[in-house]
Amino acid sequence: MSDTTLARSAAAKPAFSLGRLLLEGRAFFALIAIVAVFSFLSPNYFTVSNFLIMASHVAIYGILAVGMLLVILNGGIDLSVGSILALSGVVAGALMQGVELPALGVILYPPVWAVVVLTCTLGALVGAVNGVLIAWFKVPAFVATLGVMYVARGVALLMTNGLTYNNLSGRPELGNTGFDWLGFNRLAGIPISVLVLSGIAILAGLMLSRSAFGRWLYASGGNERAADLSGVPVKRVKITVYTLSGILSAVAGLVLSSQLTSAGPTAGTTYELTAIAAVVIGGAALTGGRGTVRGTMLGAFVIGFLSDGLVIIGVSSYWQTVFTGAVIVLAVLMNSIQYGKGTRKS
Amino acid sequence: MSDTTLARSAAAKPAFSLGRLLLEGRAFFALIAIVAVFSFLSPNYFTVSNFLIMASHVAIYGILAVGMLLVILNGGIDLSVGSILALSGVVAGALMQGVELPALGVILYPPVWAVVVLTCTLGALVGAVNGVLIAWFKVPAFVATLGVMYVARGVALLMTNGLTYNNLSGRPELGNTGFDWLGFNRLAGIPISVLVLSGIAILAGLMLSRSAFGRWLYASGGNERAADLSGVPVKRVKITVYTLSGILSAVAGLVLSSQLTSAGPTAGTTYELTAIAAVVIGGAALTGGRGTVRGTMLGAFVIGFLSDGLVIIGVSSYWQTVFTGAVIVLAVLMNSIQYGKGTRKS
Amino acid sequence: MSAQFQSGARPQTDPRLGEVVLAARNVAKSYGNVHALKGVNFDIHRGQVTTLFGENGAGKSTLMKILSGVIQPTSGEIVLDGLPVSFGNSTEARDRGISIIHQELSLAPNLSVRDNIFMGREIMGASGVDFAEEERQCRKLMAELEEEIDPLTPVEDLRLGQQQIVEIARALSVDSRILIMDEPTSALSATEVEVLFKVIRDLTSKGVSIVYISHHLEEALQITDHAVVLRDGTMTAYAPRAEIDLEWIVRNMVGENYDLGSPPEGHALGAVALSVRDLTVPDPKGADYNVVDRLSLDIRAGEVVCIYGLMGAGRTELLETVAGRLRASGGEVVLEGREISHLSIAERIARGLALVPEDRQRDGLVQTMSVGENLSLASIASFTRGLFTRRKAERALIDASIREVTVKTSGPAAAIGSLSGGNQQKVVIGKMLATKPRVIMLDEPSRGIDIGAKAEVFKLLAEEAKRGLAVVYSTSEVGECLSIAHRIIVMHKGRISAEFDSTVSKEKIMAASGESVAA
Amino acid sequence: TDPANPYWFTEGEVAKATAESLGYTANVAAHKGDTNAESTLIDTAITNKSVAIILDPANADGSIGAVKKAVDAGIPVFLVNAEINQEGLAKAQLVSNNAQGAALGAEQWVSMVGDKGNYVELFGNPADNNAATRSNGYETVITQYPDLVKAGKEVANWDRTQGYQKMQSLLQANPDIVGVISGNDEMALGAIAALKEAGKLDQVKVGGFDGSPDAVEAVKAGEMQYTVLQPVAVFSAEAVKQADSFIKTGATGAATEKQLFDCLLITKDNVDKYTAAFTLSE
Ligand SMILES: Nc1ncnc2c1ncn2[C@@H]1O[C@H](COP(=O)(O)OP(=O)(O)OP(=O)(O)O)[C@@H](O)[C@H]1O
Ligand SMILES: Nc1ncnc2c1ncn2[C@@H]1O[C@H](COP(=O)(O)OP(=O)(O)OP(=O)(O)O)[C@@H](O)[C@H]1O
Ligand SMILES: [Mg+2]
Ligand SMILES: [Mg+2]
Repeated sequence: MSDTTLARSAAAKPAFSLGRLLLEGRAFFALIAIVAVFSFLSPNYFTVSNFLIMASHVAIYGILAVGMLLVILNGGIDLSVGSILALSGVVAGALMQGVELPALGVILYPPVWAVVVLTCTLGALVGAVNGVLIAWFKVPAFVATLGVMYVARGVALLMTNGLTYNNLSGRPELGNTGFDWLGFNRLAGIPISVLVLSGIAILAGLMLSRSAFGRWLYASGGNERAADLSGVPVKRVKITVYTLSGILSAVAGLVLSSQLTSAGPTAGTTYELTAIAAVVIGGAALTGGRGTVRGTMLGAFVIGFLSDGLVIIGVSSYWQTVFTGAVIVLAVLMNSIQYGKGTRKS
Repeated sequence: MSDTTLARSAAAKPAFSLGRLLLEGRAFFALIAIVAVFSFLSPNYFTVSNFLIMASHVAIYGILAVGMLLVILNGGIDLSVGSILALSGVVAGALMQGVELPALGVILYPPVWAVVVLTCTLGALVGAVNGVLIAWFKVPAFVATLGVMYVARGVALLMTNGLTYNNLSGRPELGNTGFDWLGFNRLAGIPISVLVLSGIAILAGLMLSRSAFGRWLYASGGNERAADLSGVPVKRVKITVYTLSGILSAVAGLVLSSQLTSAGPTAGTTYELTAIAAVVIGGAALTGGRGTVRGTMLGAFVIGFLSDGLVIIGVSSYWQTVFTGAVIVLAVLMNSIQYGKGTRKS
Repeated sequence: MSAQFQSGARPQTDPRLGEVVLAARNVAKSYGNVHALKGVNFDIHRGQVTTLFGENGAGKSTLMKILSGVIQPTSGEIVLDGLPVSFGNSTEARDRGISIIHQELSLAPNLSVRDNIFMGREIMGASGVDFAEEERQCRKLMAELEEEIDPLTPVEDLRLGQQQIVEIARALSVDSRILIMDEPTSALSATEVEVLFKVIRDLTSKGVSIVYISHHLEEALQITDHAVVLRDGTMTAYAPRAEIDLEWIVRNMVGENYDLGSPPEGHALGAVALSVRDLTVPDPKGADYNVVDRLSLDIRAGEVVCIYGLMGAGRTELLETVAGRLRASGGEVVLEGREISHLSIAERIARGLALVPEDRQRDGLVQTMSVGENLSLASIASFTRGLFTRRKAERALIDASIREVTVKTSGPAAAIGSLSGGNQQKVVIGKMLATKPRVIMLDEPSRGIDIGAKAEVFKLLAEEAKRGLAVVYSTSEVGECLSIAHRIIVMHKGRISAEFDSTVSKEKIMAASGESVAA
Repeated sequence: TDPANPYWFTEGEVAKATAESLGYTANVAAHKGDTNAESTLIDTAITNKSVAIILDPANADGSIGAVKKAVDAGIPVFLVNAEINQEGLAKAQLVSNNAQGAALGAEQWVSMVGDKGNYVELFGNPADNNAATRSNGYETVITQYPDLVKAGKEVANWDRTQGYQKMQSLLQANPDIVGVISGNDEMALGAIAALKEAGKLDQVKVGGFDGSPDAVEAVKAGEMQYTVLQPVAVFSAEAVKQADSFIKTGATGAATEKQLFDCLLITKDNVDKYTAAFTLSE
């Protein structure tokens, strides 16, 4: 008896980190391959400035993907992220234009920090609606978030009457400047959006690996009934992940509209697919319970570096579509071929 | 494990047919409600001609949704249906324009039946690629079909250079007329596309309820390992469902381009979401193993009748978006509220 | 003297028996028109082991779920320390010191052993979860259970028995006053059961009260202080340890005596039906040893062969390889004279080779399908004509199966999840028997089924053997080896370590398996 | 078309306002560039027994079927903004003269960028004829200056975010460009955001197309050099008037089916005359 398990556990220990690398290998190798190929094809690709620019593009998808990862770990899916992004951008835009209080006859210009807080609160609320529909009313996640996706988009359109808020820089005399800081500035040469992404990724990583909430999330994604019986507050976990996903979508919306210094109601269309793709390329299973922030980040970078690279080397846009699809499949395929049996579960 | 499914089954026996109605009830009642509301709001809604027109719109989504149902019953998902639809339309368009054989210096004008067969074969091939990636190479369905979605779309764009094939009616002197028959004609007053949908739905329904393949499909969607050990050829089933979904997407592509008498490479964008929504509203579980053709048809009609109704009563397009989302959630929500615990699984 | 009770009557409690800490009073539970419990009184005594016996579907698990707050009774009340209480969920019950080991495993397969044990009760340190402390406690628990399971192994990589150990360890890790064990040993071998019993004795001496459910009657008798028999949702008998024996339990449980049978006789064994030659199977998880090691075995038509072995002996891998689920790295499998190594599972089934898998939840049942659909799943071809299945033929096949393996169900349309554990097991057996196999392999077929059903299953197999069916079954209970098997094979580390005929003693079998003959 | 773009939004609003002032009930719906959605909308218009349809076709080829259907149902169709590749179906096709506008824009662009250097082009949705028409118009003018080299051309689907991201990548590949010419204003505004971010806005000149309010603001601010105003407000109102005239008299009052409306240039000099969305008061 003893020797059977011993052998296994003995082997398990040393191969631990290597095993993880291999599991996330597909995304990692795909990323290396992408960087190598494009660097070879274009002298402009392998430069610090390009990597920073690309990273700032990845930031948007990356932030969404972190939220999506939480939801997917929980065994759900969130189709509404793109819409929440747009809605948040639009609301931030509206707030920057000033809130008219007809009762008092004054126009309020909230300072930027207030705009950020309000917008994130909005994202959290919309996310919580998703969560409540799914956890309490047992609406399948796909349906609930699809519905909210339409509703949020519609509200964004209604709010702006289809138009785009253009001037988000604020005015010094109103004390609400600084909105473009998020998208434009750099700290130590690194775009703020990239720093925001890193911060979020690190926080999410810590949360998943170190906190009780992280354990609950993996547990309820792996076997909800078992988690429930063990006293994990599965409903609360569910509502929380959708809320977090909503907040992160709002953050992405703020970053995007700050980058563009404008906010339109159609921003972020189909970003949910990109975010999901990043999560899945990063090795997470759509059935829940499996996935890491590291993998998701790799997945987001694979997608972002690939699409930017194709633009830089000047591939025609149709071919870009074809290549994107092919690389997505290949990135995941590599894994299946190389580590065959190891991936049964995903 | 036992207590999850229980409450349902206890009731299942005596209330068998009633139980099924209730399970699909959400979609059914939603449909009734939609028809009632719009008939009340517009005198033009509740007319035979309008129902036929609306049904012919539903046909496209409905055909896709049947294919999607098969895939979802198998526990997968097919994001590539919209792209396959576009690719098939474009290929059909190209074939109708004539195939130049440079070697022989002649232009071949295949007759319409040959075009239909070739196009469906193409759909089947693309679908089979999905199936092989998923069944043999163990690429998660979401990733495989996402990749194929991009590739197929890209190929369609490349083939046409972004443009649209216009003249699909064929020319009598070339013997290839009749393409618009599918989309334009009526038999006994019923549009051909509706008949095609009915035919497909009935065949799929029979296949699911009466054939060995149907049983295999439900079994491998419910528990693949158990199905495998019971002698179900799970890989073959998987490849077959994706192939069928590909064929049905091609059929939808043919119907659509025949309705429009033109075929463009950007047709069918985001139709996959609509098809999935129809399936899920119809009571199927995204985890596989549960769902019926009847439910899916109801789901497709709910979506179609709703969106047409909103246009007919002249709701602004922003509100249309909001309503669509709200109704999708409500349709599913009704069920959860009324029949509470029964829906744990989905 | 044993006492017999009318339905709903209260057991007499002898003051000697110790104080009642938790009790059910007139508890009833209905699911629609299924009455799982019909007014049961049940007492748990401080520091003692109360064993609950009953056929499959008698309501044992239901009662335990009610006592531990997992489900709520339709009527009746629960009394804790003399005061009525009601638990909204299992966490509330756990907070009051009641914990339960579920019959069906409830572990998250994606998490490690450590994380599963502390699921929902994480130990918090200064910077988040204190993994080091959790791991330390986890190792201690494993040491207590004498298991070498690394706390960091994902649960999905563990064998079923090991998973059950984790489940036990989790319940032990909560310092509870009342511990309910619903068939904790169904996947354990004798050695591990011994260890568990040691732990239980230790706990009772500390004043912990135990409820124990098992279909291994002899085993349960070793540990019990009180026995309660449940039948069709009512309590039919109660007696303290001194007054019960095997015969008493069986009489009260099934109302008649039982016998696991003897090897079928009076028919000549036929030609070799299944022949395994030098079969070698590498470890499916990639370790560098062979789980089945150049094993050869012949089974003749009409013969019943039992494979005994400890957990990890490689029985499951052997049977799964023969069935076609796993790939062998060497050797051949010959079915009725034809080499079948290259065939798929489906083709092997069509040729008459069927496997009843070990883990019914994972490999046996399709949870989304009804009882009937599960029963007919493996033999669809037999009622398909042309393109379509024939309803009548299917219905006949299902009805026959339900009768043959005596599944207790409200009907073929019932959801599979509504059956009691043992009845689910019978469905899996019935499904494979319905394929009319020439050779049937059953991996631990008696797991979780009651003594009556076990006898019926063995009787059925014996009868089929008389008609020429070759039967191979594996078991971890020595007693079952000595029932209908003509031949007993003992496996150890992937090889056959001994072969006996049906006259061998239990001790010899256990010795050959590498098991200490302690009990 | 997509009402989330100010251009199409104005188109719909103006038509609606004109129709209502003429005493009709108007129903505005969007097909978002999807020919199937367009065909569905036509069907509902037929169901609603509309007296006339003003359509901005989704696709030069793809929309023919839909128009045919409406015409077969006896409803006159008036096309605005984009053409279909078949004459004799619609009662009128009122479009802005994209070729003229493109030439106008390109000339202005060259005069501001100078006659040598690298530049990039942002291209609209390839399924839309106007994308190609404008691009060809630019090409014709700019190729007359051999020292102006097109360093890149990217499809940004009329979209601001895509314009922004594509521009950033293009800047990486071609850090030395002097100008950007864009198929519409939204993409140009995205490009401007990217240039601002890179701190290159003062050395790179950007030209747009459409004359949207946002672009006009940008012209005012000196960030965009010019935009080509499409007289969308004019021709949508005109289309409704012709429809009205057709309903009442059986004739549109216009000489030909295809009617081209010339585009106007908005630069810093005349930007003050831009009084309402897409309207340049003379
Ligand atoms: N020689 C060996 N050394 C180490 N580990 C072994 C060895 N042989 C087998 N094992 C382990 O034991 C497992 C075999 O378990 P298996 O389930 O086949 O045994 P079994 O006899 O069917 O036991 P049971 O059914 O009672 O759990 C393998 O997965 C492997 O991890
Ligand atoms: N959720 C449920 N819905 C319907 N019937 C149920 C449900 N749970 C249990 N039952 C029924 O209640 C009865 C008692 O089941 P229970 O699981 O308590 O049996 P058990 O005594 O534990 O049997 P076993 O020994 O097989 O585990 C069975 O007839 C079962 O079918
Ligand atoms: Mg039980
Ligand atoms: Mg085993």
